Amino acid sequence: MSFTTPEIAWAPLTPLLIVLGASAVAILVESFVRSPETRRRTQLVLSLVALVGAAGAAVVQWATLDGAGTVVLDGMLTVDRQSLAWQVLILVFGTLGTLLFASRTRAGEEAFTPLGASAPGSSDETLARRKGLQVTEVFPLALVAVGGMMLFTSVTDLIFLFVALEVFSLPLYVLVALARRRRFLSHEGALKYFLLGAFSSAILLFGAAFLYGATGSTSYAGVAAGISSSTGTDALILAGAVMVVVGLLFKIGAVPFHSWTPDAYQGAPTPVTAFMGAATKAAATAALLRVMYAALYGLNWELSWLFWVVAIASMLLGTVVALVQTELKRMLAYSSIAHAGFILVAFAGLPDTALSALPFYLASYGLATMGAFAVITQVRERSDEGTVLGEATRLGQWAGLGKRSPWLAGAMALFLLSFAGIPLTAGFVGKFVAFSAAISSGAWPLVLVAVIASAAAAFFYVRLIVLMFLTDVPEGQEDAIEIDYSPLARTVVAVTAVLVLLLGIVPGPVLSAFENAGVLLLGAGG
Amino acid sequence: MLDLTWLLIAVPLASAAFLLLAGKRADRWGHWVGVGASSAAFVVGLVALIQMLGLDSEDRAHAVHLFTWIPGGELNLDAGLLVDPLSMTFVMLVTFVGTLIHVYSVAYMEHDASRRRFFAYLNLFVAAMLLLVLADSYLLLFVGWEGVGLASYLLIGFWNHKPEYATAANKAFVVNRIGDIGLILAMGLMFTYFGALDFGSVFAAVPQASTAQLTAIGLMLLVAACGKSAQFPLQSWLGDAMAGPTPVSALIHAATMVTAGVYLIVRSAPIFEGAPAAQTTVAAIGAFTLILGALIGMAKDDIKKALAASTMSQIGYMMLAAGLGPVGYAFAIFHLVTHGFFKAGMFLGAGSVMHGMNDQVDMRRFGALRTAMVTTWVTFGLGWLAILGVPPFSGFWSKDKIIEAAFIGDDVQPWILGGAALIGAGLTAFYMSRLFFMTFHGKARWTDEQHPHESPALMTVPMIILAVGSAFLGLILATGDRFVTWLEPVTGHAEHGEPVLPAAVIMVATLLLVALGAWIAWRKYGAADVPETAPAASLATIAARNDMFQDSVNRGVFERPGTHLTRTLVYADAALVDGAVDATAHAFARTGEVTRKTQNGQVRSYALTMVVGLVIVILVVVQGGL
Amino acid sequence: MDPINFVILASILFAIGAAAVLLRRNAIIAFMGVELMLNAANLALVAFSRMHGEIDGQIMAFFVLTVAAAEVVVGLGIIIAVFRARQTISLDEPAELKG
Amino acid sequence: MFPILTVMVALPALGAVLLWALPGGARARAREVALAVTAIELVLAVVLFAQFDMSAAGSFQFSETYAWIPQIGTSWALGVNGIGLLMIVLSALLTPLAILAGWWEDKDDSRRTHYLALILLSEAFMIGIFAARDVFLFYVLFEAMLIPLYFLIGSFGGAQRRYAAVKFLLYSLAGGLIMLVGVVALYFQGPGGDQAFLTDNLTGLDMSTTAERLIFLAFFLAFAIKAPMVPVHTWLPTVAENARPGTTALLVAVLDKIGTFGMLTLCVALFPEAAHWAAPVIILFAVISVIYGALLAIGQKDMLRLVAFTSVSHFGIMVLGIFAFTQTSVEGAAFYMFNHGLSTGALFFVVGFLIHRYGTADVTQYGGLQRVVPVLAGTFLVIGLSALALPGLSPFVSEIMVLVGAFSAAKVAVIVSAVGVVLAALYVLLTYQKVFTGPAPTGKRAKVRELTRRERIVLWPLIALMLLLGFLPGIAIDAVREPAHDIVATVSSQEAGA
Repeated sequence: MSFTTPEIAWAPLTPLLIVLGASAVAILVESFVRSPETRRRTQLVLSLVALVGAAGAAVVQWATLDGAGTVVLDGMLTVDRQSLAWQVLILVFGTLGTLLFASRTRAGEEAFTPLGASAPGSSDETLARRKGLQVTEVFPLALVAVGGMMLFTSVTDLIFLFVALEVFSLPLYVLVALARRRRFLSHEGALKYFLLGAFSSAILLFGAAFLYGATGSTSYAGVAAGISSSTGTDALILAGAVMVVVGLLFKIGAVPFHSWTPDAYQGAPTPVTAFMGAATKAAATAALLRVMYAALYGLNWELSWLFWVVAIASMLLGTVVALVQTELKRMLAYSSIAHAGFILVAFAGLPDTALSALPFYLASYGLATMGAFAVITQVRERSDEGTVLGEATRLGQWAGLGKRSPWLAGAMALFLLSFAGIPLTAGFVGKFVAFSAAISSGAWPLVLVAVIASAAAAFFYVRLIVLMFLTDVPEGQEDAIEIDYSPLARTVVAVTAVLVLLLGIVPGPVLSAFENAGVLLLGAGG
Repeated sequence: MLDLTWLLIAVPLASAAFLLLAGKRADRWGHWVGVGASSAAFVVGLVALIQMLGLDSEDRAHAVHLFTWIPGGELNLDAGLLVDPLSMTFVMLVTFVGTLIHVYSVAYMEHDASRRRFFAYLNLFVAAMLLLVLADSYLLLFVGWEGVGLASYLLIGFWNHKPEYATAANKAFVVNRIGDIGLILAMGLMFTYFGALDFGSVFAAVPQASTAQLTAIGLMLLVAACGKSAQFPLQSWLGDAMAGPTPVSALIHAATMVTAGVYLIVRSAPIFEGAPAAQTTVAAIGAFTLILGALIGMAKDDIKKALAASTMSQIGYMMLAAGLGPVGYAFAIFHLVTHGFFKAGMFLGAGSVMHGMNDQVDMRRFGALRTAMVTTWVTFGLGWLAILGVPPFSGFWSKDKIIEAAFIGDDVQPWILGGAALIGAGLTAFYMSRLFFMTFHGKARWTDEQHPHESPALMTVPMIILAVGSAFLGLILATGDRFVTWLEPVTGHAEHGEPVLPAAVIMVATLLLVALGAWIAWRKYGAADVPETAPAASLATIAARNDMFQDSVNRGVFERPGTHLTRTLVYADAALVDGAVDATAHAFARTGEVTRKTQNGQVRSYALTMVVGLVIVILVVVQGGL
Repeated sequence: MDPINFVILASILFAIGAAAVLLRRNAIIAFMGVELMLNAANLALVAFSRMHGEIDGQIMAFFVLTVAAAEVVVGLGIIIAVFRARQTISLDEPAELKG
Repeated sequence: MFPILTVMVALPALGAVLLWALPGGARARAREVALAVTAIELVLAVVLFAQFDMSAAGSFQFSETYAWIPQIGTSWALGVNGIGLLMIVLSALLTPLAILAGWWEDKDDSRRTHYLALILLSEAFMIGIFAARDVFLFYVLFEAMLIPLYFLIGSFGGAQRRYAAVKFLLYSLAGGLIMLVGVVALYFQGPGGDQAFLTDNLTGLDMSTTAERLIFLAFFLAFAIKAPMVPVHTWLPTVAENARPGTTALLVAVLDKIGTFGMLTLCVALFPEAAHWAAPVIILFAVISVIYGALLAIGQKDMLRLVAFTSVSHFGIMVLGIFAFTQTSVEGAAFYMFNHGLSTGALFFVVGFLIHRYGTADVTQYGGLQRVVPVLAGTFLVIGLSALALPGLSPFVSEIMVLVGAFSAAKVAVIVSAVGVVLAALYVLLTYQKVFTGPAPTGKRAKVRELTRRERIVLWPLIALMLLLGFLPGIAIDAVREPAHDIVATVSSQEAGA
């Protein structure tokens, strides 16, 4: 048995390597830099440099891409414009998320507990805070998650898919548990997220095993070949395909695999919610796209009803339950479930156009999500004694925000309008291209359901706008809310707001970029 | 001057606009501007008339092009005037009687703070009425038609601080609008069948049209005419319209506007010629209304309402005549003109009485006024003789001809129409005599505060002029069939059929009936004492006093169901239509409330959801795939 | 022995693991159910590897083992944190996030 | 060529930005600024009208086309035919009047500035919509306009204004989003490419019957909601009742015309077969709207709701005219769109003035005002008479054109609609009676202010214009004749083909 050194094309992996390498460095930093303040600054700078550098590298890759793309690591990874587009997107979300992680500036006002392992209110924690300990492991964790997600968008092998999934999920589970305030909720969210996440990973893995068993290959190309060559339809293939898809639908947050979403969104520290909401959905969509187009395209007919049913269920459930929410983060979580439905609308029928429509949709959705949660980090409650507490996430607390802080409220309104898909925001163009994709494959009834859901969904987005702009601050509650002013978070709000507007008014360049990305190297169909 | 006939409309219109916009500073002299405008119109009309008389009869129709009105692709319509003997007749009637009434009003409205506005409305009316009769197309006619309706509305409601007067004004407008539907639909039919709305094109296209088409148009025109001319079943507004100041009643609701329906029918003669059924309906409506009006007139104690009922009845005569075809057109218009004089005169007389009696209108509180107001008595008396049809006064010449014409025809029709006209003459004699005797003869039944006195010259002079007209106009115009010949270019030459009874018999019978009616009235109301309050009466009298329960019928058939319908709809709109919207919203919310229960916080049930979902999906996919 | 039996066994194990997650209130046991599911997948991979007569599946099993180990670390960490805060590891207890 | 339409869209938008940018102190002058901007806009509109070549009113003039998002086939394409021209003139005319009408509405400078900026923004959107020659652009503006309107309704007005705003928004969005499905579907029927959404490229498409009908319905529903037709009208009374009269005036007089405008220029022009197919049912609903709206108007106590319902009735007439597809009825409908703007705009303004005096829209609280404020009474009456289409005023010409013109195509519909003529008299005159007739008010209510000069400047030009167009309607009909002809020709070619 001879051993051949695998040929690895390193260059296309540069962005990925930068991020993963930086995460390794960050762990070292975590171990060896003693001063909390220095450590925090170092971590932040390192993360930003890595993420921005990786994004730059990805753009360079894009520009210098040889033909349609490169297959790396013996078919495990494929770097083409599609994956680069997603990687850039995830890097953008990562960068913005990192800024949010670092945003709390007032001493002791960070979102994360300094000592994740300690019990809330315990003497350990009090001590840690008195010592000025600051949590800095969130930065390496985030870097690992970003790396995992980037990997996730590019993998073309089922086992690697599982590995990438775990690589980005595990840090997220930890991040969710790290909220400084409302630790119980944070723990609870993390526990649920973790348990269900692991559960769904197992399902995905088992499905992968079935596909391997039925086709004798774990690479997408091999699976696709196996599917097309199998005479009749193999139950093993079908069961395996469904399980893989279900594992990914879990990450997208589609009904009935959505249950973790509201709890994790609400429990997690808001910066984590922002990052997770935007990036996970994008990564999972990218992975689902590639699995469907590169591996399971032959099962299009068999699986399309699944997308129809799940899409409709997600849109309706997400919308109607969001209607009755009074907790802001939870409302946005249900809104994200509805958006998962919209994503699947574009999927149904697997039209070519979905390959360029979905990156745009996720870009618009992700930016608005980042922005909205960034705004939430800035609105804090205040106790009767005047101490600033956690974020004010009860809807009623936002009454009159337009008067307290017109710009912040205006930005929030913009994000909400984008969610609702009102023209001149990115969300509208996103909906337009997604619906176009669906209609091009004949799924117009699905689109009809989608627009009805959108119209109903507008109600709860608008309700918040009503509260912010058309309702006065309740009598005697003038001091109950503190508007935080964190330059980093404000930067995130400003950048996302501008991008949401730009993508809504002049989406041309981005659209055409994604149009270029709409071709898969090694696509099984289309 | 014929080309300047647009001045007839423009001058009063400008005056109306001026008076409305001038404001308080014109209060002192504004009414003279109104009188001046009306007189100016009369002068223009008179000059035009003289000029027209100088022309050969076939050249007397003169078209005046004003401007391009509607330049639609298919509906192309110019605003233009048609000056011919028919319209000229109306011009003279309207401007002459109108001017007299303007003058009368100067005194009558002297103490009203809003006299300027009153004259503005009167001018507006004159302009609109002249537009109505001069228009050369149905659409332009409609402008005048609605214009007079508006003026009528404004003037009936002139004292609208009394709520019932405001209601009367509304009623007049709304009932007229019901008639307007007829005119609108008639225009729709004409445009559909003929592609035009101007008289020239429509009449030119008539020969090619089917009888059914013409009948439809004719009936729709009749609906319009019924509304404006207070013919059955749209007569209910006229009595209430007496809420307006008396000069208004004289001008609009006796002499001119209410006769516009007759004008419309006569003007549309070519259409009716092709639609015998429509024509018969016109006549039947006329006959019915003339009896109905007479019966109502017999029971009324309010002098103005009795006169209004009489107007209705007299217009019934005109309608009847107009429905007889070419035979009757000229007589219809003839009677219209004479009626314009004597009825206006009587209304002015009534106004004079009210003026002297502190606005009392109940005839049971009058009596023996002949001594207190001699001029009024004499002038009113001449009008009375005229309407009775006593030779040689005006009414005799016109009404007798109509009765005679009504007896022309085949089958039972002449007997019914003629009989109605004949009986109507008797009834007219009774109720008009009753009115006359109750007011001017018998014992004085005045209350203590009333000191009847004659009206000032500004009021009596117009009354005298109209009385002279009432006395002699018929004779003048009837001599040598002058009026019939004058109208012949418009109405066409009519071959006189023979009445089913000899003309002499008809005339004698008429006169006998008239004498009988007057005699009964004298016995009951002249010679005998008239109770000061209305005595209990038979059912028939009660019905007549209540306008044959027309208001009750309207209320029962339209108003109440309408109110209920409106209320129901308002409720339904809120509860059902809007309710459905709210219900949808609530349904969404309730679904949300129910659905959120599935998110129960228990991680194991979440996992169960996933597993169940997964199993179902696998089963379906695998089953479907195999 | 026919490798397909191993696949059937793997499926049974997978189902048992899933049942453990669904039925057991103890977080650690539920978590062990998940691990059992992963190992069921491993068994399937190895069995299929054997069926196809190549070693890809077996290599993958190693990957899975590694990942599972990492998962255990994270999972236990979270469970311990919950325990410290609440003094219980019942899955039914933390149920404040709902609706 | 000077891009006058783009300038006309941009000017009010920039005006709005300018207002928002005004520092606190300068906000006291916000009204003057807004008025100046809209006055310039009006001048531009007059220039537009003067420069418009009436002999070619059927074709788009002042056309501008710039690439916007070529990736999805849409361009910034503006241009007006006769109908669009009239609508733009109407928008430019009513906006400054609305500003004048609400001159004293706000005590607070900052609030007022917001209000005016939103008004200006709405104007920009309206003009953009009426000038859009690209379906996507039309749609984007159509939907985006909801936002300033939403704030106009929700921030400024009566007690239930928030409810009204949300209702308005959800109604409009529901229609708009279904239209979006139609827009997307239309794209796939069209030629595609960089200018896929240009109306020129979408006219006369060879679509399958089913596709055409479905897309038509998607478009129509949105427009039916906008031009409130029964049974999707209930947002309008709520909004009218709660929004400011000035806002409602703009909303009903101009913005709702987008509904009928869209029916004319998109529904019928792009989907003639489907329009022809749907016409009987649409006419049925139009007639129901005419009668239903009028009956409900009669039953209202709140004058603003009343006027709203009269509009439902009037929109029914317009829709009847459009879908009767005769030259005269379509001309009449298009002309009516303009006239109804003048008439209803004036009606809302004058009702607003009454409310300003009495503090209530409840008609039963009024009475006998004619004795106190005769000029106001007279002005109200004339405006009311325009609403019942009295001859001499321009709404009459258009209404009669619709009724007479539609008769050949839809006899029963016209006959039933004619009943609306009577009902119109009832709702107008009963209102006049309740407010102005009867015994003169006493006490505090006797001291009602007569129509002020500013109020006359708002109302009288509208009356003058209605009178002018009542006698010389050709000024406007010239603009709509050719477009109407094209529309009728397109549809009747379908009829011939069918």
